[in-house]
Amino acid sequence: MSTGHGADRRPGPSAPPGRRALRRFVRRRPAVVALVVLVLLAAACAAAPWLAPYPPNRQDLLLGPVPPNRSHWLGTDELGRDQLSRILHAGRISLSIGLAVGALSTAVGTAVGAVAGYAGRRVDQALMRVTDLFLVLPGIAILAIALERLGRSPAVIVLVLAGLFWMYVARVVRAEVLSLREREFVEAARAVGASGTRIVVRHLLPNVVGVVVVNAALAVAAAIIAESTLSFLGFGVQPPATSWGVMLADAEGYVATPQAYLLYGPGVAILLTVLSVNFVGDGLREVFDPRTAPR
Amino acid sequence: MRRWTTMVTGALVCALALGACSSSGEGGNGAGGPSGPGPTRKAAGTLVLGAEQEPDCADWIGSCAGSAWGLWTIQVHTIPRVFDYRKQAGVWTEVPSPLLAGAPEVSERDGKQVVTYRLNPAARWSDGTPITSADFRFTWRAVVDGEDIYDKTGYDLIESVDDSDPRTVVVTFRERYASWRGLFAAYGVLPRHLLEGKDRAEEMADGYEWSGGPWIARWRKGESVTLTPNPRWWGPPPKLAKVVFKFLASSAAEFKAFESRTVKAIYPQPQLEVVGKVTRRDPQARRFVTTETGNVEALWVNNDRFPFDDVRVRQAFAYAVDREAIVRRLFGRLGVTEPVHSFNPPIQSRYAAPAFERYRADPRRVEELMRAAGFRRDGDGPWRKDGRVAEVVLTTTTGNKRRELTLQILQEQLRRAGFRARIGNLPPADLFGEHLPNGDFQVALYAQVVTTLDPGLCVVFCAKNIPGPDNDHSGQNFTRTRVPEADPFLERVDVEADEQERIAASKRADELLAEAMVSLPLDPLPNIGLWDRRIEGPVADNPVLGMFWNVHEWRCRGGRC
Amino acid sequence: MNGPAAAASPVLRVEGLSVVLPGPHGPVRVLDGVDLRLDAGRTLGLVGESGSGKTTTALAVMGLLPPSARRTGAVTLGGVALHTADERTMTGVRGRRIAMVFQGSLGALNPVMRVGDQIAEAITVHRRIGAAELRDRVHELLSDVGIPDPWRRADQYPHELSGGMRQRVSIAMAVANDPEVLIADEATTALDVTVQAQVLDVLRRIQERRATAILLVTHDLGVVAGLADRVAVMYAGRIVEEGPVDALFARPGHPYTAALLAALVRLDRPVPPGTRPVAIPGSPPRLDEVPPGCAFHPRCPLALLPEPCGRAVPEAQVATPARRVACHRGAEVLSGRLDPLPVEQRAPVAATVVSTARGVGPASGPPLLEVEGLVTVFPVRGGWRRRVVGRVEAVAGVDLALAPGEALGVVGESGCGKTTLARSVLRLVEPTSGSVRIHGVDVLRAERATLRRLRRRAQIVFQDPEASLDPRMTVAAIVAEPLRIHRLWDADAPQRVRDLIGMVGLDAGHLDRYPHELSGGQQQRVAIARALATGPELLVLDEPVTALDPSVRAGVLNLLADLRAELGLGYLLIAHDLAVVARTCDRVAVMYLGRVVETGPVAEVFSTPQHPYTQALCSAVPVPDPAVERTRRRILLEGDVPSPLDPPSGCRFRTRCRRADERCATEVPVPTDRGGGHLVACHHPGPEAGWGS
Amino acid sequence: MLTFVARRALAAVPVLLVASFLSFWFVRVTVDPTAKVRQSRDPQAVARLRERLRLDEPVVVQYGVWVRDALRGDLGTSERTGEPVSRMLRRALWTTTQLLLWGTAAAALVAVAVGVYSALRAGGVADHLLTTLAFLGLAMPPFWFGLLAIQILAVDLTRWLGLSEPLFGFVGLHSGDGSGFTLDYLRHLVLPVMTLTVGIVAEWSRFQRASMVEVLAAPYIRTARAKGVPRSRLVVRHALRNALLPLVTVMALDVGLLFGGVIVTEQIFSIPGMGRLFVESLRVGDAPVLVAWTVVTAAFVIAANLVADLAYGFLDPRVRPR
Repeated sequence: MSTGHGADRRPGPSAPPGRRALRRFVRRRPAVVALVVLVLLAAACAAAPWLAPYPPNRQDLLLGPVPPNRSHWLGTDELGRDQLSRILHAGRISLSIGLAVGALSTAVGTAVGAVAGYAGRRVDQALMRVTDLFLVLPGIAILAIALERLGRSPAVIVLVLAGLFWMYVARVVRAEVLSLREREFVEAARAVGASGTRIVVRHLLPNVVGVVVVNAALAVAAAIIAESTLSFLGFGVQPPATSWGVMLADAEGYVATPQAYLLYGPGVAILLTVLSVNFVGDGLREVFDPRTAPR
Repeated sequence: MRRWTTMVTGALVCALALGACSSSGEGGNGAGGPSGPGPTRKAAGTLVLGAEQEPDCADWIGSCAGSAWGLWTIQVHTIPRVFDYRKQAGVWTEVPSPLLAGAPEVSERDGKQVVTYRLNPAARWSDGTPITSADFRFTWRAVVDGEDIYDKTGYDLIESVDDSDPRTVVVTFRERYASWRGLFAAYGVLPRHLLEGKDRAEEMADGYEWSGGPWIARWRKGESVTLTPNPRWWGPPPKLAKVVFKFLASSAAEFKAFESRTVKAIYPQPQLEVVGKVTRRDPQARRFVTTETGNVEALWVNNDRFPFDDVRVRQAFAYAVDREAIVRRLFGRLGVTEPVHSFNPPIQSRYAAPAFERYRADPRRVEELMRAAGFRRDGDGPWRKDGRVAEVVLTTTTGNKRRELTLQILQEQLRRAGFRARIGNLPPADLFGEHLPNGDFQVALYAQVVTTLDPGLCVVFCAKNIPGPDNDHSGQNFTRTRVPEADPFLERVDVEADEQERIAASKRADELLAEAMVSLPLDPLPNIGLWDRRIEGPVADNPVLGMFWNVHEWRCRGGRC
Repeated sequence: MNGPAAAASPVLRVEGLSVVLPGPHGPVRVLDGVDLRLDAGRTLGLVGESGSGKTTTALAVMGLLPPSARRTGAVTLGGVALHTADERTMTGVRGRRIAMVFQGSLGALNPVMRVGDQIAEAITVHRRIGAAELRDRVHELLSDVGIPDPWRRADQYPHELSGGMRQRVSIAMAVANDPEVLIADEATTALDVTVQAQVLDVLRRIQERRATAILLVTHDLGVVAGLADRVAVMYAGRIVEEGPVDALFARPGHPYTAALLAALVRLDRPVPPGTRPVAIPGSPPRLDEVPPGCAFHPRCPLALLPEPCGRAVPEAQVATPARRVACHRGAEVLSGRLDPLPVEQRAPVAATVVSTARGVGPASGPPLLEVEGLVTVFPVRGGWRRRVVGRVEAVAGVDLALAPGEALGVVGESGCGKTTLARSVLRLVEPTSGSVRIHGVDVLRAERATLRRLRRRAQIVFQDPEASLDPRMTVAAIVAEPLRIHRLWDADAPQRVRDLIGMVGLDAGHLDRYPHELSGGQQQRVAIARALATGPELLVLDEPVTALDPSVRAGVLNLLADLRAELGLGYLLIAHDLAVVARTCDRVAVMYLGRVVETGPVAEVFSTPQHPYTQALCSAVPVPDPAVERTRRRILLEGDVPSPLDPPSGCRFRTRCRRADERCATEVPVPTDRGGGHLVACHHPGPEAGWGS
Repeated sequence: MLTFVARRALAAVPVLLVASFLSFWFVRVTVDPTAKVRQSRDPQAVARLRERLRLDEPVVVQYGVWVRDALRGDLGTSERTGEPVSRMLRRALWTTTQLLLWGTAAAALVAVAVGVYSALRAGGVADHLLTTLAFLGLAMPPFWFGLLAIQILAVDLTRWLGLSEPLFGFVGLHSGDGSGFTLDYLRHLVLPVMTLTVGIVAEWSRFQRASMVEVLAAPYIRTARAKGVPRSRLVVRHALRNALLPLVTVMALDVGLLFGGVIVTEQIFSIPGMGRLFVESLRVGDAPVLVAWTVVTAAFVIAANLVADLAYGFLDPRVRPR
């Protein structure tokens, strides 16, 4: 055939989209730095039982609050508990809440969004009405009522936070699916005889992975902030468990006192985590954004 | 019997409103004599003060009775009462207020107790109408006939109030009543001519414009209460043109507001970080810290629930807790180092025996008592009996950081002593509205706040006051305390007129309650006041009427605040 | 510059223009030593495929390159050096002395400004003018570009205008200050042929009236033929050939130009049976991967390798006084010693995949596809509850028949319903009424299982190859998917996938690729392979080459022709480009507003169209012969296609038809046979006087 | 246009009904409306309340009664203060509306300015700096920001400058018992508005930047440049208006989120608005207020979305109703 093979423009082995995305992500310096910070932070918290210099709840009432020193790098609190150890342990809860909320809200949101986007008018309208409804309800208030009334366990926090975040993912995924659905490869699959399930699972979902991942990252960040805000309002996890938000809320009154050092640790931990997650999310967004994707 | 209820109600409302409950002390400094217009000086300057909470409403005998901040910001300044509270010879005592022309007389007529109040002829409402015995009578009927009255105790024992002489009030009781001093004091006297035939609760709930005190109060919901001098006030006129109480929503803001002098004085809850701030050096600030309060913060133990249904376990619990360490940690920097040892608060100290002094941390005693009670323990593990673990759920109100920290200390101390301790905090409404009345708790940490000098613990420790069908589930003995030996003494305190007998009965009751370790008193919850040094006048604590009760005698140096 | 010693003075002169843009892998030279010369009042056609650098050239002249671009070389406008001018000066020059019209997409006009204001702005930014005078001027300009009712139109927003209308507004804006030079960058690309003809006509009139010099940038050689005086052809950032339009069309000097010209179809002459378009192998290079030496050498049939074509960049050679060719063998070609057209080579199609090979051409017997009275109605939603507020009859009663092995083309302008027809036939959209039978099996009433079986026998290829391939699947997975869906995946299947890939002219090396790693032509071949996987008898081809570069189209069309011959496939080919249908199909159906107005053998319909619409359509297609194009009479249609929401009564074409009378308004014309299966649905059929050659 | 507004408003009614039912139901199952009364020593009080609220009947019936009363303007009586809930809400809503209006206005102004500036300097030092600030703003727990702002801008600044009154107020919206629109009021607005909007300023400025960058690359901008429109006019007349369109939608969606911020802000700054009303009511389990609060808030958010829809229609001729 005359026009046979086009010139092969890239002689190297071709990379699957995932690897390609990774390669492009790696080119974004701030995102990579943020990812490293995040991984280190998470690892430190995960390894808290081995890494922390003291048990997180060991009290030393005689010692009381002392500023950072050689044996307590971040000082101790009113009960003489080592701040560093507590921050590491609290991170386990904060990060778990963040990750769980991210995962849960993303899962629900993706499922709802994908179904709404693909199933068509009636289902779509019904699901979107529900989504709108959740968007209209005063989130933090519902959350506070729930925590106040259902108990303040991390599980309830996660459930309710996820219940308040999934709509954003659902909307984005729906919009993405709606636009993908109009793409001809979906029509091609239908023309070939593919079932609805196959189209959703094999064609639509793999293509919304990008926005889903980005939104999951943002949900994690938002959840950590929301958890700290709830703690400030007095709806944090129950002692002796603690989270960064609870620690920060506990230290709230120490601004401009000799114990102000109590504020820095958890505050910086939250700031650093959320900042990193946002940077990573931003990096991912640009990696997955079709507009910035060179052919 | 009645004061306690008032107090308990006060405690509830107070705790409900998030707070440690303080109520005030130290009339000290020989503040204001009873009456007589002094040399009139032109009132000048506006003083802005910080109020930590906003009262829910201003219906002082109804749904908002006992609201501490309501009392401190509005009630004391506008409602005439028969007694003021002063420290005399080191003891807090009632003294006749400017409403009276002299001390009331107690007598007996036909075997009935009669109290006669002679009114100050100058006493009048802000509209010029004199305050008369009819107002007393009206107040009595309002309490007794009212629908949503929180506490009718005492008033329901009054047989009649004779208002035939406008200047003389003759109150006749059906039976003997030792705590008569609280009548027309905590509730004060209401203006008949303004309220009769109207819905009192409705008229007063959102504030009122009349006054029988030195100030007229204007309440702007959510923002402030403004006091302006009552032109008809018959006592020494206020020295300030205006006093504003700003409502502060958070204690962090409260201190910053004082630090920046947005407000010139605060009366904060003794939170932990407060301690640090109070003890900081600020040359422009003056302060007091007093343990002579009407407060008792305690670990209230449910005597009905395993494992504390056994007196030995309760005692072991008391020996497991290092109260001194807790108090030192919490309040040490304020100079408070000793726990309280009675359920009678410091202002009623003459009725109190230091009965709980015996309970000092002692692992050996814990061991002995627990084993005696049939508990066993493997190494560092928890105590067990018949397969059941000695588990304790510690409860306090959510949102109070100091109490939450206290529970964390306790948790650690109990763990070491072999009790498995969990923290399960509850919103105030749930704790006081549901869990305590239903006995659905094990150990609760909260404060009882007393706003009278009369003792009386029967309401919270007498067996007959355990909530149940007999008292329409309205009893206040939440701890389900049953110490039959103590009940007669507790009851006697409520009715005994003879002071010495009363003191003896009260102390005996204390001993018996401590022996049974019905609950464990912890600390007196010190009262703290901070004010700018430019404020001149008798600024001090008053454990009954609060720090601001005599603000009409305050002024600012150079007229500028 | 080695240009000819022309008498006219150049109004715009571009010398040695190079542009370097930053790219992800380092700087990319997108323009390399471009020389151009535009004489006053004349038209220069700048022709090239996507990515050849023609638009960059236009932007570089205007000084509108992104700030990150580095530009070298000289641009002189009427004696003023633009390449050294600062932004302030350029702002004063742009729109006043040199103006530009862009591709007429909706986005080219500010969506939130009234068009009148946008035109007015073009004037007010350059001079002070009274309000009344300004208004008059705007209306005058709108009338000049042929917009009826300018007073009303000036107050409308861009989205309220049709594409042709918007392009006229753009032109009005550009000529508002009577510039010396007007650059028209793909100004007619997105438009239908009939509208394109109108807009080109406007440009022609403007030039006549104002003596504006026009730089006509386009990928379509046909457009250039009628309008340009000179033509420059670009390839990979360089000018490869330049010369007077007649000479260049008559005798191209560069193999690339020659191939482009050869790929064009002239509707005014019947396509000789058995001829194939000449296909250039491969596809245009990406600018960051331009081959060394002559950029065209990998695709060039004349390339001398390795020397000199693979090594040395050919200099522009002045062949005749007016012509330049940048080719190592240009002189040989121009002198006629060398034929620039490549020799046809064809690999045999692996026919083993489809078991039954059938004969070529229409066969007798039961029809493969029968469409009767097909109607597809779309609800139009609007209002706050997205309620149905109207209905569009996209397909309004269409009858078609297709014999096995036959190729039927459906042509028509955008919005005529041809794509809906294609999808309705395969029930990708749900038709409203009528019937579709494939081999006698009713598609529209088929159960799910029957439909699945039908989908093995009838397949579709879409317009946009990139969009029609799942970006997250490899080529192998894409081609294999139909086999998996239809449970045909067995031990032989991998081999079958390889065969299919070979059949469409790709090799096994492509199997592991992802779609984005392939060129457009390769992607479309993958899509064809997928369509062939289940061994269908009917292929619906929906604009199969529209999205491809002109030099790539021929290859795909040839492939389709070959496959039909080898496999005996029936084609239902949808196209707006009459040439594609003329090349590929046996019969053609012309659609207008959801109805078929004329159908018959391709040669007959295109050479002697009977329906006025078909005549206008054919007339609007530019003839790639400058001599003919300049002189021939065009049938220009008035106005735009009416809204399909509210189609005209009777004959739907009557509102634009010069033959229309009362009967046309009341009576729907019935197709009548004009002989030889040539059906025309018109009350006044017949050839147009003066049409044809 | 008027019918369009009316229709949109009408369309919001079912959403509001369902939202209010959900709120009602949620508060009913979580908050015991008799909690406070149960502390009273009057055993009949609980029974009376149960009867009045029809607590023994299905939630739907209770809701029906509530809606009926609500339509008459009776949202019940607060368990805490005994005041009519409608009066409390009106007072609080007015205060909060001030905060929200000022907050939205200030945030929009700052965000648009920052976003446009960043977009015009995309990739430059200033852009990077502003981006970093935006990220910090997004990562900052808002209460934390508010407390620091008070400490630094009110307390410390006052001391350093030796002022007798803080430069910026942080207790309520007026000092003393002042009122009205005064300089004092503005000084009190600064810090709460900053705290309330730190997150959305960051978010909106990022959004505005992205939208502006996209618009600047749009073909019609090139068209405008080609006709010689100077840069300043290009940015203001052509780019900005188009770039603002998507922001309007985002802003409307965020008003709902702002209500969360109001809770924190009002708590920190002792502002007697909806946020504090909520916190106080929740602490004592004041069910009537909580029910009405969630419903009113939902209505507010719906109204905000409606306004945004209308604004969008007004700004964008493409979706303008005819």
